Order: sequence, then C-alpha cells, then structure tokens
Amino acid sequence: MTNLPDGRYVDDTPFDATANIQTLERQDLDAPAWLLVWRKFRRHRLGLVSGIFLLLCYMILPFVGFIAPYTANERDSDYLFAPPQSVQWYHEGDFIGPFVYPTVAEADLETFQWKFVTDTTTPLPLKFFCQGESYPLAGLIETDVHLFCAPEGATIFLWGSDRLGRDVFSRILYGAQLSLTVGLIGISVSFVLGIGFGSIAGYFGGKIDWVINRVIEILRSLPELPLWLALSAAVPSNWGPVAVFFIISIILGVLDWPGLARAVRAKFLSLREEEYVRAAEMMGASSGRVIRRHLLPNFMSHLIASATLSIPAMILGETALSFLGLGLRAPAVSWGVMLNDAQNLASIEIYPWTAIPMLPIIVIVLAFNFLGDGLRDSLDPYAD
Amino acid sequence: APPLPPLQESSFWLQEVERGDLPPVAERIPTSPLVVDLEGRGRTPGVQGGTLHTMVSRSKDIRQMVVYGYARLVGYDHNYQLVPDLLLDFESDQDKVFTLRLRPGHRWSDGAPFTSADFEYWWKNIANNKLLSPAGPPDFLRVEGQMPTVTFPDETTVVFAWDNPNPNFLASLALARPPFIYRPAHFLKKFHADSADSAELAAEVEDARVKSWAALHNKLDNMYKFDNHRLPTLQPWINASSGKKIRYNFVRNPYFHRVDPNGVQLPYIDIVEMEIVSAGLIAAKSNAGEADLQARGLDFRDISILRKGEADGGNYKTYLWGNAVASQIAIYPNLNYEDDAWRAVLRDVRVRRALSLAIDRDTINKALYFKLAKPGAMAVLPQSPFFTEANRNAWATLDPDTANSLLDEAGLDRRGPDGIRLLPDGRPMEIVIETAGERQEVENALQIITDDWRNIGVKLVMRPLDRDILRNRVYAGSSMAAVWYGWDNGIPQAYTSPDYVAPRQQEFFAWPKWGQYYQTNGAAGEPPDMPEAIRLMELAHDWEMATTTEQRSAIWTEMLAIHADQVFAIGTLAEAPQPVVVNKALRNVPEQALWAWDPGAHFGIHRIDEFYFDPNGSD
Amino acid sequence: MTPLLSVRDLTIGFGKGPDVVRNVSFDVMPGQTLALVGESGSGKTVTCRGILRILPKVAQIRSGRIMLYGRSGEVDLTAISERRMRDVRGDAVSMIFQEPMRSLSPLHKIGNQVSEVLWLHKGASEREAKRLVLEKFERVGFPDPERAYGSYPFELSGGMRQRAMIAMAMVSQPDLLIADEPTTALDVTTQAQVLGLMKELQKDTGMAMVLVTHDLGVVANMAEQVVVMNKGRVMEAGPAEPLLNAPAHPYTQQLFEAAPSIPAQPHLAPALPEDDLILQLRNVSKTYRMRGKSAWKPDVLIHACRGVDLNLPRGKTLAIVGESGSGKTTAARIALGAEPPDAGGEVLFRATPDSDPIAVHKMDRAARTAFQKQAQMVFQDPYSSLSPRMRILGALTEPLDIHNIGTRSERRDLAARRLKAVGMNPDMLQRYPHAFSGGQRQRLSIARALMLEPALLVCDEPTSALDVSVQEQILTLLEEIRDRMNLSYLFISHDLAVVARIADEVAVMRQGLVVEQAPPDTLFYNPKHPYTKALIAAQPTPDINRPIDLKLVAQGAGSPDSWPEAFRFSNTVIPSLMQLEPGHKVRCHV
Amino acid sequence: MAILRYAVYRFGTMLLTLLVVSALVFLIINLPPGDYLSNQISELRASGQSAGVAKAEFLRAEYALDRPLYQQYLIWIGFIPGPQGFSGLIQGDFGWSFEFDRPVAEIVGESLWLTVLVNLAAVLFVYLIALPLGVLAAAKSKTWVDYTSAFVGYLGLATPNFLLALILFYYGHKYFDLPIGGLMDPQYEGLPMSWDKVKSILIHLIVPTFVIGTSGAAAMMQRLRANLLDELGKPYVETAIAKGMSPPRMLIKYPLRMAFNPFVADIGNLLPSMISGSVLVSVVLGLQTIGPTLLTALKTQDQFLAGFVLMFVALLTLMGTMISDVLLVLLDPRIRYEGREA
Ligand SMILES: Nc1ncnc2c1ncn2[C@@H]1O[C@H](COP(=O)(O)OP(=O)(O)OP(=O)(O)O)[C@@H](O)[C@H]1O
Ligand SMILES: Nc1ncnc2c1ncn2[C@@H]1O[C@H](COP(=O)(O)OP(=O)(O)OP(=O)(O)O)[C@@H](O)[C@H]1O
Ligand SMILES: [Mg+2]
Ligand SMILES: [Mg+2]
Ligand code: NI
Repeated sequence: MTNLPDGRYVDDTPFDATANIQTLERQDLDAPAWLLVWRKFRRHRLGLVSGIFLLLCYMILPFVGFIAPYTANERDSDYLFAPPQSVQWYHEGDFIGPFVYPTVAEADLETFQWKFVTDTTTPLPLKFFCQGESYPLAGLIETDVHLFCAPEGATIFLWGSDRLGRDVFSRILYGAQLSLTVGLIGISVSFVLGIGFGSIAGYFGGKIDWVINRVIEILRSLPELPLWLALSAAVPSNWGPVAVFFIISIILGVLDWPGLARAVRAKFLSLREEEYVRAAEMMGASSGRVIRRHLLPNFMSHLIASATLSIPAMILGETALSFLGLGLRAPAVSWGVMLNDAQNLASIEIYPWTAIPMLPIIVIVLAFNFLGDGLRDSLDPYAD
Repeated sequence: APPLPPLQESSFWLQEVERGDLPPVAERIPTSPLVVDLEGRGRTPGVQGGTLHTMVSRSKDIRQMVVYGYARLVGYDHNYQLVPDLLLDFESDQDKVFTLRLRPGHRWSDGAPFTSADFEYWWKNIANNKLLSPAGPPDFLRVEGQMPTVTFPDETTVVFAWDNPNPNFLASLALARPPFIYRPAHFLKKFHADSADSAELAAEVEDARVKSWAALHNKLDNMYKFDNHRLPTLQPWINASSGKKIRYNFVRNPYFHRVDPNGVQLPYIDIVEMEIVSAGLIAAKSNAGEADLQARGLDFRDISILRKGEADGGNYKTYLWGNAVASQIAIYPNLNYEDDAWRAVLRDVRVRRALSLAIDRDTINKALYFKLAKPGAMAVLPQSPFFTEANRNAWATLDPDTANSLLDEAGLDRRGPDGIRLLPDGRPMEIVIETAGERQEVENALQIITDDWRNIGVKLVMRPLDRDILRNRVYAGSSMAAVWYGWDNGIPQAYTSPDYVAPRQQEFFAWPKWGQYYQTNGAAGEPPDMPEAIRLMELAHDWEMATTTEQRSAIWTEMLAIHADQVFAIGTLAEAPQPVVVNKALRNVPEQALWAWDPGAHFGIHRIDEFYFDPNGSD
Repeated sequence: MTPLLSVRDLTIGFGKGPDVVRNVSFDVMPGQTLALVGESGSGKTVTCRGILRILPKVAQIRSGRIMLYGRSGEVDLTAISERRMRDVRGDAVSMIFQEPMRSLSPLHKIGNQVSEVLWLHKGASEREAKRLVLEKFERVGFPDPERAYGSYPFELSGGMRQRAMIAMAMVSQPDLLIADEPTTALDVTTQAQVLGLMKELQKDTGMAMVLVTHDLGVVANMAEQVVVMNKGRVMEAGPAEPLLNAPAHPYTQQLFEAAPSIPAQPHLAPALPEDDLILQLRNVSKTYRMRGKSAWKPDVLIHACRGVDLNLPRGKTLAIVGESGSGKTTAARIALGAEPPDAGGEVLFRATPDSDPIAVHKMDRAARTAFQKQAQMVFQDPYSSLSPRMRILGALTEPLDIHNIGTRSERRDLAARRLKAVGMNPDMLQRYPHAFSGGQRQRLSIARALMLEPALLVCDEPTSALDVSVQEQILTLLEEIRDRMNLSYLFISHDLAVVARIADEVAVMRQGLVVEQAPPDTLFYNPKHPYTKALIAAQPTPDINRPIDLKLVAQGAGSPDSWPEAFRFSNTVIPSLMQLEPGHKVRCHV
Repeated sequence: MAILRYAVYRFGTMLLTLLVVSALVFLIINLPPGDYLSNQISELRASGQSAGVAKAEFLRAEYALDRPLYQQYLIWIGFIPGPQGFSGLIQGDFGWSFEFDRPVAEIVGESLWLTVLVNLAAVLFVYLIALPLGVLAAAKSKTWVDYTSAFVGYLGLATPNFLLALILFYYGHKYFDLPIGGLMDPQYEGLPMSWDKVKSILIHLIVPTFVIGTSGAAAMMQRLRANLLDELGKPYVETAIAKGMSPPRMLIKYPLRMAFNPFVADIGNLLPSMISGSVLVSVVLGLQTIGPTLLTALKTQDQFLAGFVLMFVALLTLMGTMISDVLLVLLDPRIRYEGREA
C-alpha cells in the first residue's frame, strides 16, 4: 500500500475491473428446491434425529406383532396389574444372558392389591424367535413368530400389565398402529379445507371473503354436540370401532377447519398488500400461483406449528367422544383407549404403569415438534 | 305402650326454643313417638350433634335425602319386615281394607299437625283433580281396574278399601321412592284453585313466572325431589338450602317422630351436608377424607385406593357391603329385536343357554372382583327365601363343549372361514351388545366374554352408547342385546310384587315391547308370545290374587325357576362388595350389610338417623 | 485531535463464506463527514452495520476493532456487552438504513416510530417528542408534517419514507450519524434540503457523519474525508479535495470517469412523433383515502395525481422527474394497471403499432395476462417487491414460469445471463433476497423485469442505489435493449444527469401535476417553469470546486404561492398545460 | 370513521347471521324425533305416572309444541305471538326448561357467570402464560428455555384432561392442600363477595384453569413462537435495534404485533371453544358451568334450554368474529376487506 503525501491511502494490489464475474457452479444451480431444503435440514440435528425416529416408528408399524411378545388382547388372568419386570443379565454374579425371574401373584385382601412375589432363585432365560399367539404380519401373513417371548413359567411384562393381565408394552406397540395413522386423517382433512378456504377468502377478499366468512361463522356457532348425539344413534351397530372412528375423524376434520381458515385468511389479508404480491400479480401470476408461491410460504411456520399441535389432540381425541359411544373403544387398541382405561386414581397412585401410554404420545409429539422446527428452520431464509 | 323416657332438648334448636320461636321438645314430638330399639340391634345410644358430609354427582340427587332418611308410613326393618313408622300402626283386613292410624300430635317440620286431613287433601284435591292428575290416582291403587274407597273417620285414621285384595299396597308405601299419599295440606292449599283466593293465587302464579296455578302447584309440590325448602316434610332432615347450589345443607327436623331410649330426639346428626361432585372425583375426595359416609359413586375398583388412603392415616374406614342386585353385569338378549332372523335365534333357549355356558365367570370374578363376587346366573341372593344353589348354577358353569353342541343343535352349525358360526340366512353370528359406556367393569367383562364366545364361534361386538340413547334403542327394539345390572331387587320376599320378573316392565331389557304392552295397557309394544313369558304373566296375576304367603312363595319359586331355565338374561356375578366409606368416629353403621335400592333405600333401612359421631372421636 | 470513531482492520464475513469486508480502516473526526463510496456490493453497508453490530445472524466480525470516543469515554464497540451497546445505538450513534421502505414497521405510524427514539433515550414525554419530531419533519421537507406523523409507511411515497428515516436518526442529535445512502429516493431539491440540514446539525452539535453514497456530487458537496471501497477492500482513502481532484487508484479513476452529467451543449432534438403511441395516459387522477386519526375523525383525501396526460411513443423513453411525493410512482402504477385511476381517467396500451388500443384500467383476465407479458415494471423498492422466501432463481424465472416460456433449464440459463448482464455473479442465484446489497437488489429487479423481454418497461428509479460505474453499465444495457428490441420506457428518476442521458422526453411533476414537459435538451437549457429551474439548479456536480449553495437550492421553487403569477396554482385553481413551442409544454396562465 | 362505518356494517351482518344461525339451531335441536314432552309423556305413561303426563300435555299446549315447526320457531324467536302473546327471545323471554321445571333464564343465569368466570380465568391464564413464554421461546429459541417450555406445553397437551385434573387434584391436595373440585369453600356460598371469598374462588380455580388452559396455552405458545421467529429477521426489527431498544421491549412492540395477526383472527373462537372444550372438563370436574347443562338439555331434548344455550354460544362466537374482524383492521392498517379483481 501507498500513503501519498497529502495523507491519502491508496491500495496497491493489482486491480482488475472485470474480475468479479466468476464461473458458476452448475450442480448447485441445478439442485431442485427440495434438495436445498434437505441440505439445510440435515444440519438441524434435533430435527434430523426426530425425523429418523418418526420414520422408524412408521416403518415398524406393520411389524409390531413381531416385536411385541404378546398380542394386543392376550390376557393372562394370573397376572393382573403386574408391575414392570426388568430383564436381567447376571444371576448371582454370573452372566447368563437376558433372563427374567418368575413371579407369582397373590391377592392381598387387606389392601385389595395384587402382591407379586419374585422368585430370585430360578432365572429363566428369555426365548428368541419363538412361538406365541399368531398375528398377521404386515396385515397379511399370519404367523406366530415373535422376536422374544416369556420363558415357560414366567412372564415378560416389560412395562407391566393392566387390569385384565394384558401386556402394556405390547399394547402400546399395537396401539401405535391406530394412533399414528387414523387420527392424522382428521388433521389432513382440516388442513386441506382450512388452507383452501382461508387462502381464497384472504386473498380475494370482497364477496368471496364475505361468503366464506359467513359459512365459517355459521359452522362455528352451530352446535357439534347434537350432531354427535345424532350420529351416535345413527351409526350402524355392526360397524367395527375402527370404521366408526375413521368416519368420526373425518367429520372432526371437516368441522375443524374454520379456525385455521380464519387464521390463514387474516394473515393473507395482510400479506396480499405486500409489494411482492403486487409484483407477482403484475407479472401475470394467477391467483393460485400467488397463493402457493408467495403467500403460503410466508405462513408456513404457523401452519407447521399448528399441524404439530393438532397431533396430540387427534391422538387423544379418538376417545373424547367415547362418552357418546363414538370414540375408539376396545377391542381396538390405541394409546387414547389405553389412557382412557387409566383414568382413575388407582392408576395414578397404585398402578402408575397403566398410564405409561402418555410417554409415547409425548415422545411422538415432541418428535413431530422438532421435525417441524427443523423444517421451519430450513425454510427460513434468514437462518442460513 | 311403654312409658316415654325423659326428653332432652337438642342444643341445635336450643336458641330457637329459648327465644320462643320453637316449642320445647316435649311438645314437638307426637304423644306416642317411635322409640327405637337400639340395643336389640346391637347399637349404642348416641349424642346429638355434628355435620355429616356426603357427596352425590348430580344436583337432582338431593332427593337421596328422602331415600336415606327413610321416614315412610310403613317401612322395612332390618329383617325386611314391614313395620309402622310414621304410622302408629296399621291393620289389614285380608289385604282388602287397610286402616292406617296416625300418631296423635305428630307434626310437619313447620309445626303444623300431620293429620288425616293431609291424606284427604291429597286424595280429593290432588289425586282426583283433573288438572293435577288427569289420569287419576296412581296405578298401585288400581285393583282389577277399581279404585279404593278412601275414608277419613277421624283426625288420625285413614281407611283404604277395595273389593279385591291389594297385596302390594303396604309394600308400595315402603318403597325407596314411595308414592306420597299425603301432602302438607295447610301449605299447598294456598296454591290450589279450590281453596286459595283467586287474586292472590294469580299474583303468585305471576311471581313464579309459570303459566297457571296447576303449574305452580306442581312446582311446589315435590315431596320426593326435595328441592323446595318451603315444603314441610316428615323426613329426619329438612332441606335448608334454596336454589341451585354446589353444597346443600339439611338440618335436623325439630318435629321428627323418632326418639331413642334415652329420650334423645333423633336424628342424632344435626346437619347433613351434601356436595355435588363429579362422579369421577368421589373416590378421590373420599380418599382425601372429605366424606363421612359415602357409598354412592364408589365402586369395587375404588377399594384399593380407599384402603390405601386408610393406611396413609385417613380418618375413615372402608366397609365392604354386599350389593343386592341380582347380577352385577347381565346381558339381555333382546327377544323383541326388530331383525326377524336374529330374533328367532335369540328366542331359541338353546342359544341363550349356550351363550351363558360359554362364559368363564371365574376369570371375570378374578379380574374384576378379586374373586369376592359370586359367579352364577341371574338369580336371587341367599338373603331371599327363594334362593337355591340350583338356580344360581343353572347354565352358569363354564362348559364350552355343551355350549357348542347346543348351538349346533339350534341349527347354527355352519361356520364361516374365520370360525364364526353362520345364521340360517348366512350372516355371521355377530352379537352386538350395547352398553351404557359408563362402567369400565362392563367393558372389561365383555372383553373376557368376547374371548369366551369366540371359543364357541360367536363374535361379540361391543358398542358403548350414552345411557339415554341405549335406553331408547332398547325400547324401540333396535338393539340386539344390552348390558345392564340384574334385577334391582335381588332379595325378594313373598310379599314383593313379582312385576319385575314378569314381562310387565320394559326396563327388563330382554322384553322391552312386552313390558310396554303391559305398561301402556296395550297402547304400545306387543303382547308376549312365548309360552314361558305368557306363563310368567299368569303367575304375576296369580300373585296379585293370592291371599296367603304360601301361595305367593310358590308363585315366586316357579317364576324364578322359569327364569333360571330360560336364561332370559345372562347373569355373570352377584354380591360384589360395595365399598362404604365411614368416618372413624361415626357409630352405629353396620359393618356388614346389603347395599340395596329396593327394598332398602340404600342407607335408609339401616336408619341413618341413628348414626352419630362419637364425641370421643375415632377409636 | 482524537477521532470520534476509529475503525481498524475490520473484517466481516457471512457464514463460512469469504470475507465481504476485509481489513477496512478509517477514522471519523468529530464534526466532520466521511464519505464512503464504492461499487455496489462492495461492503459499504456491511461496514456501517458492523459499527453498530446490527448484522444478520449469520454474519461475523472476524477481526478488527471499532473504537468510539464519545460522551462516555473510550469504548470498543466490538467488545462491549449488548446491554451497553443499546445505549450507544440510537443515542450516541444512529443510523439511516439504506432501504427505508423495508426498514419501517408497516403496522406502526411513522410518528410513533420516530418519536420512539426520544422516549427511549431522552425520556421525552409524548407531547414533547411529538413537537420535536414535527419540527424535524418540517426540516426534512415534509409538506404536511402532521399528516406524515399520523401516516403508516405504506401511505407515503418512497422519498417520504426515506425522509422519515432521516428524521428518526437525527432527532436524538447523535454524536455520530451513519447515513447509508440517505438521499437515494429524493429528488434533487429535497436532497439538497436534507443535506443542508445535516450540515447545519453538524455545525450546531458537532455531529460527525459517515455518509455512504454513490453520488459523487454529494460527496463533493459534503465530505471532508473519502473512503473508496471495492470488493470489500479500501482502494483509496484520504481527504476529499485531493482525492476528488486527482484520484490515485485506478478504480477511483474509473469511478469518476463514469459519472454522468448533463451535457454541456444542447443539441435540440425534434419533438417526439405522436402517431405510434404505445402508452397513453389521459386525464389520470388518483385520490387516496387515508383513515382518519381516530375512528371518529373523517377520512383524509390525498390527491396523488391530478389530471396527468402522458404519451409514450413506441421505442422511446419518457422520463418523469419531480418532487418526492409528487405522484410519479402512482402514475406509473396506474399506467401498468396495478391501481385503477379515478373515474374519468383512461390508460391506453397498444401492443403493436397497428393493433387496437386496450384500456388498461378495464381489462378482462385474458387481456390482462397478455398485457402483463408485454409490460413490466422495475419497482422503486426492490426489496419489498421480492418475496422474502423465494430464492432469486425462483424470483427471476417466475415471469417465464407464469407465461410458460421455455424449459426449466432454459429459464435458469436465461436468469443466469440476465444476472450477468446487470453485473452480478450467477452463483448468487440460490440466495434469498435479504442476502444482497441494496444496489444488487435493484439490479435483480431490473433483471427480472427484462426476463420476459417486454415491449414496455416502467422503471421507477431503477438506478438510484447504484454507484456510477454500475449505473453506467445498467444504462448502457437499457439503451442497448431499447435499440435492439424497440422497447419503450417510462422512466422515473430524480437524477437529472441520468434523465438527460436516456430520455427522449421529460415530464416534470409537482404535487400530482405535470408542470412542464419537453425533450431533455429543451428542458435543461430552456426551462420555463420555476420548479424546473430550481430542480436543475439543485443538481449537485462532482466538482469540489463548484459547491452548490445548499441553502439556496433547498428552497427550491418554494411553495406554489410564491411563484410568479403566471405559474401559481392552488388546490382549486390550476392553470392548464400550455404548448409554448413544439414539444414544450408548461403549466401556466397565458 | 371508516372503521366506525365498518364496525356498524359488520354488526348488521352479525345480526343477519345470527338469524340464520337461530333457524339452524332450532332445526338441529328438533331434528331428533319427538320432543322432550312427548318423550316424557310416553315414558311417564309407561311407568304409570299419570300425574306427570298431565303436566306434560298441558305444557305442550302452553309452549305451542303442538304447532307446526316453523311456527314454533317464529314464536321462539318472538316474531309471532304464541299462546300467551309475544314472548320470544327478542322479547327477553328465554323459555321454559322442562327438565329443571324452571324458567330457562333462572337456570342459565346461575351457571352463566360461572362459565364466564372459569373461561375468562382460562383465557387469562392462556395469555398470561403463553404470551411471555412464547416470546421468550422465540427470543431464546434453541435454548433450554425454549425446549423446557415446549416440553411442558406438550405434556399438558398430551395428557387427557381428566387424567391431568385427577393428577393435579390428587397431588395438589396431598402436598399443597388444594381443594378437590368445587368452586369455593362452602362457607362462602351464597355470601356476598368478599376478599376471602375471592381468594377461595381463586384457589379453587387453579386446577380447572390449568386443565382447561394448558392445551390453549401450549398451542398459542408454539404458534406464537413460530410466527415470531419469522418476523425476527425482518429489516424493521433491525431498525428497532438500531434505535437502541431493549430486546423485550422491541419484541413486544414490533414483531409481536405482526405475529399477532393469526391470533386476533381467532379471538372469535376463544371463548366459544373454551366453553365447548370445557364441557367435558366441567362434566368430569363437576363445575356447574353451562356445558354440562347443555349436554343434558340436548340429550333430553329440553329444547328451550338447549336452544338458549346454543344461541348464547353462537352469539359469543359471532361477536367474537366481529370483534376480531374489526381488530384486524386496527392491528394492520394495510388490511382492507375489499375484493380484488381476479
Ligand atoms: N446476508 C448475507 N449473506 C451473504 N452475503 C451477503 C449478505 N448480505 C450482504 N451480502 C453480500 O455482501 C456484500 C456486501 O454487501 P453490502 O450491502 O455491504 O454492499 P454495499 O456496498 O452496501 O452495496 P450497495 O451500494 O449496492 O448497497 C455483497 O456482495 C452482498 O451480496
Ligand atoms: N396507499 C396510499 N394511501 C395513501 N396515500 C398514498 C398511498 N400511496 C401513495 N400515497 C400518497 O400519494 C402521494 C404520491 O405518492 P407517490 O408514491 O406517487 O410519490 P412519488 O412521486 O413516487 O414520490 P417519491 O419520489 O418519493 O417516490 C404521496 O403524498 C403519498 O403519500
Ligand atoms: Mg448498501
Ligand atoms: Mg416513488
Ligand atoms: Ni364441610
């Protein structure tokens, strides 16, 4: 560098006025939008872990029968309210592989609880790839092979058993099949409708908005209870609980959209005044395009958060209507049904393991939350 | 009558008495009060005072105070014998003429005398008033279509007379929900068009925002609902709360007619505080020691938590009483089901027997009742003279093989690919059982029965409904089978009307339409068309005509045998323990007893007015 | 003498990328002005933001020290806690952001946002603050400060918003004012007024100033010190006088050469042909309704445009210049059908010489789509007109996508080419709009408008944020396209030199009215209207020896009532536009 | 002025909608076959209680249940005179509850203030908890504050209300001596308001508020956080920082206001959804709110009672949406409800 006598500083590295045009990296430019999002998402560790976890959860759904030592409604009337059993590895200091100690239940007529006495002298090793009750693998192949089962003369209630002597662990696995699928239908229906009507109302405003808003208002002020009452009397009696629940969750979704629609509409009413929306319109973008490409992405965070939030409601909602006979009920197994059974003081105070289904719900919901958060972050232009 | 013991003034009303607002106790009780025999029943005399807390789940349940209080003209004693209570005594002439004698000097809770005029007012101005009772006097007074002649010879005598016997008359008066054949005339007259000043009445009608005097009268005249605190009563406690509340207070009736041998006027307890609590919280609140006497809303499954509360230093004990319903969980195949093919199947006694035989009652007992209930068919309990082991065990021991062959015999021998039997028309044998989704036991039991029935090729589909919806569906014949309790009265005596074991009541879910037919005199429903049912009808009628206990007993025995043989309802378990939470300081509560609605009025038969708080506190 | 601010070896980078500012050092003396000039995208804004530590989350100050010797002694702005930084911001050092349209909260009234500074740092009461703010508003040239105080940002013109921003930075009388291109959106008279105000403040309070600008004329008139930046590095720095007179660094030289100016000699051009008009505005007026101050006050009517008549012949450039807030943008938007004119106005567009004109203000859907393919707009505020969640690639290809032109890769290639044409690097295609410098965004906006190769382009101050060399490049590009494809421009600008260079005809607007209209040479050498005269006088030149008298110029033509009788107009009496000579119209009474 | 005009216009629309809703409500209530009285009559007749039958028959005529449906509707609203002249909703006569045997106004009046109280407490709880936490979670996103609040929120969401109530009651009673159920200590019942009574009510409200409020709070918190995070990168936030605002103050004044838009839109739903959401909670917690009353009224087809409660909820909903529409305009001055030429 040079310092001129008049106090000037002049840079003296060679100057090339045209140096700024570099060659462009093709492969990066070719990347489709989802790949870019994915690349960003990959860096969000919690989101990634959650995503993988959820993927795994959904992938094992068809094979829960194999993993669960018992089937969903298998009862062992000798072990009612059995507490969780632990799998041991060492017996009196010796390693003998995974085993359990046998237990015997006694009725205690003073406390009215079952007392379980563990016989710690005879370790019984677990069996693997063993035969148990038969179940349809992936919904198709009838088989009776389980990953592990209780040894003869003992039980393997990893998370205890319930009032009828059913294995909580196995039931949670089976419950996932319903809890992780059917309830989400409602969310989808309500989101499709909510976003659809909300964006139309918000973007177009005026008459369409007026009409949609009146529909929303009317839908919202109309009572749902009588509808359920009527439905509960009208559903054909030989429908299985799952079929009934399926219909219900769709109806739930159909009734649920106005809230979301209002939120979408309000946001769009404001967003549509943004300059970039004007710009898109002036380029000739169709309304659908403006909504999809310009408005929705700017409301994505809210939508993602809302979707995550609906999940526990839908998982639990399956039993909310059971007092009207419309909820999911035995013999169908779901987490909501299991929790419904646990709704009494004894389950909290004496048999806390019957309330274990809360855990998978929370874990799943948190996983969805982190996944959503990761997704949000990878869509956020400011977080790079 | 034995001489009256010296009477003691209650401290609760002492102030009022001293102020002169209330006469002293001697003037308040009848000249010949009911002196209760405590020692004879192993009870101890107590002291007055204290507040008893208890809970119910709906605000209309404050009428439980009329039930628990159990002051009846005649009532059951602990041996289920009818004894005079409000009445000094009664006479029955071949069940045709009943002479009821009142206690001289007996007063309503507001101090007005309780006399035959109160009966007369009811009979003439209410039962026979076209506006208040357009259909005339209540049905239990109708014998072979004829109403009694009712006379009121003097202040303390009322006579009901028929040409034919009315054996049910006295028992009706002792019901948990009795027909009040007397009303506080001095109070109600002010609101009756026959007696009141029409201008004043019009003003009252206006005030109450009702549309006619009859509506007003109806509104005020609620002896059973017990929600009008102005209405005088004869019960041990009077309602001291007006309006809709969360807690209702009932204070001792200063004119109550019972006294203990020491001259202490009953009830011992000054105040009963009844709290409206959600059904699901009753156990939690009991566990927290917020109830002094509680059985309603508690269930077998709550015992463990109650016991735990006791062990953790609770101020209560949990007694286990026996439940008097004939079956805790009973399945009623609907013999009036609207589907023809199914109805034919359900009407086949072999099918019902097979279904009953396939149920593993011991497992249910173990899973739900700690093996403490008695497995068996729907039959009366040992406390009833008509109890037999044979009836209890009829078609109720686990025997899937016999069940299978019975079904095969019944023409249901074809099976579908999944092993489910097929009806003659080819439909699978899926029995849809509807329940009032309120009790988890039912759901659990049905879960077990589902497995049991699967063994005999029958598929059970459970469908929980709202209680009211369930009832309407059953009554309409659109429900294939339903679950409910067994007969409320599992301990019938010879004098108990056998209405409820005959096809006379739609409330017995196996024959809703036959019941309606009888109850509506043929206006609705359909007449019984199965020989056994027709026989039951005849027997019920015979019982009404019978004149001796022996005849009635024989009729009862035969009817119960028909039920045992025909399995109209499939019973599972009976006599499950009913937890009763009792404050440790509360005395005279029997440790062993039956929890029954009728006869018994729950606590009523155990004379809750004799319970007292031991001033020395808990033992 | 100790400097007020001393920046040493400042290096800033984004994420894992290379440094965008490298080893920048400079000192600012109290009471003096340091001008930061340089190429668009060279890191001027980033440097300024670095001083106040208002950088995007992903940016890091990689090295360097920033010392402030202010009221509270010596502090190292890179090291102090966030808490103490808060006291510095807005109080000791305040900043005017480059893009005022985006930098104001859309939901709060201007007055509220501006007075907030006073509440925060001076603990002023609401009334007191309002008084001070209104005073400042008056000084920055708001014709109606009260209205501005109660307006929302979207109700103001670009220049007005910028002035609000300036007022916000100056009300608290900071020690140091960092002004990032504070006058880009202002017409020259207003600019003069604002600059004058700044100078005055400097004199009164000893305020120092870092002035980022691309306008060498402004540098010449304002700065004591100059720092020239290119590609994140300081090319040349030193006192203004020698640097302007004899630039030493080749980049500086190149920069100065590129500066446009109003040509010295008029060569009178013939009046424009009036036969093949691509766009015609006939008697276009626009009245906005501003919500009353409270629910009970009646709405205020604002006449943004009043009876504007403009004709744009095919292949020509019609420039609009005029006072900030005079309705230029409004007229442009109406011309493109983005807003309907008041009843009675007509906008006619002829796609080809022989087709029937379509009425832009009442088109059906199909006509609109066809029209939009032909007519594009470069927005005054490029930042707002780019969806914040759409990558630039998406934004650039969107017009093609909409009109279904080309395949995916063709579109992408075209986007890359256009980007290169406006002097930017195609590897930026995957960035989001916020990750650009102000000038880069402006170029993006131009690139996007050119994607469809339209027949009519409305440019609303397309080069205001560009340094002269890039501006030169862009203007050349525009001219080249015009000549190649017979494109027509409606060109709004406040830079008369640019207008002189590109326009075939110029309309001068004031208060919603066109006051004078003529070919540029006629206009610049024979201005008739007092406002036009004032405008031309106010144009700063990059010659440090010929400073303009900011005070004098700032008065501009003054308010219309102070004009000679012939030109005077009021709200009710408006003289009509008279043709003085062929192609030269002036609004006057004859 | 424009806002005032809009508000008036919106109010008119509301009345119109209310009318439509009232017709629909009436229709829905009358959809199940029969009515309370005829059901009651057949039941009473069946069980031989003829006294009741008469009363029911007599009420039937009195309340015009023997007229055609559309007339019943008009009488109910008060457009045409009933047997006793004009006495419909618009005349302030809410009808008669057959089930409770009392005027509807009397029954509803009691539980109405309780409903409003419980729900207001819940709404307050939602705002008091969710607002600061949501802002905090956004400001400190990806820190333990964020994670903890999300976890607690989802815990509340993922626990069935009744179970949550039971747990809170049980342990609250055991360790903090909180009351189980009820709305105040018995000694205060029927007494005029006093400080002690208020305290007692507040203590009793802890668990119900928590139970009803958690799901709302969690939902609001998470969505607020997401919306706020979106705003935090915007340039106007930088401007605010450049002014030297403290982060909390800045967050609350600028981004929060932007992020609030979807919530303002949902104000209309807040109260009604809490009311219907609290039906079940009230049923299980034994709160004497309007929810359980509605449920029984519907089940027993106690039509005037059900109708009134439903109309009340509808009115709340409609007022809510109206308020939210007006608030939206106030919140965001750019919002216009005019249509755009598509
Ligand atoms: N968030 C960001 N992420 C990555 N690069 C950025 C980001 N913001 C700015 N840049 C880059 O940093 C460089 C310097 O930007 P800066 O805004 O300082 O330019 P400038 O000198 O102010 O230009 P102009 O005169 O156009 O405003 C530019 O090349 C720009 O693309
Ligand atoms: N949406 C609106 N609501 C109310 N007033 C508006 C609105 N848009 C513009 N205006 C007003 O209209 C007038 C003209 O604005 P316009 O944007 O056309 O000015 P301009 O000539 O482009 O100014 P600049 O050079 O500062 O951008 C201004 O007074 C402005 O406040
Ligand atoms: Mg810049
Ligand atoms: Mg403009
Ligand atoms: Ni108490």
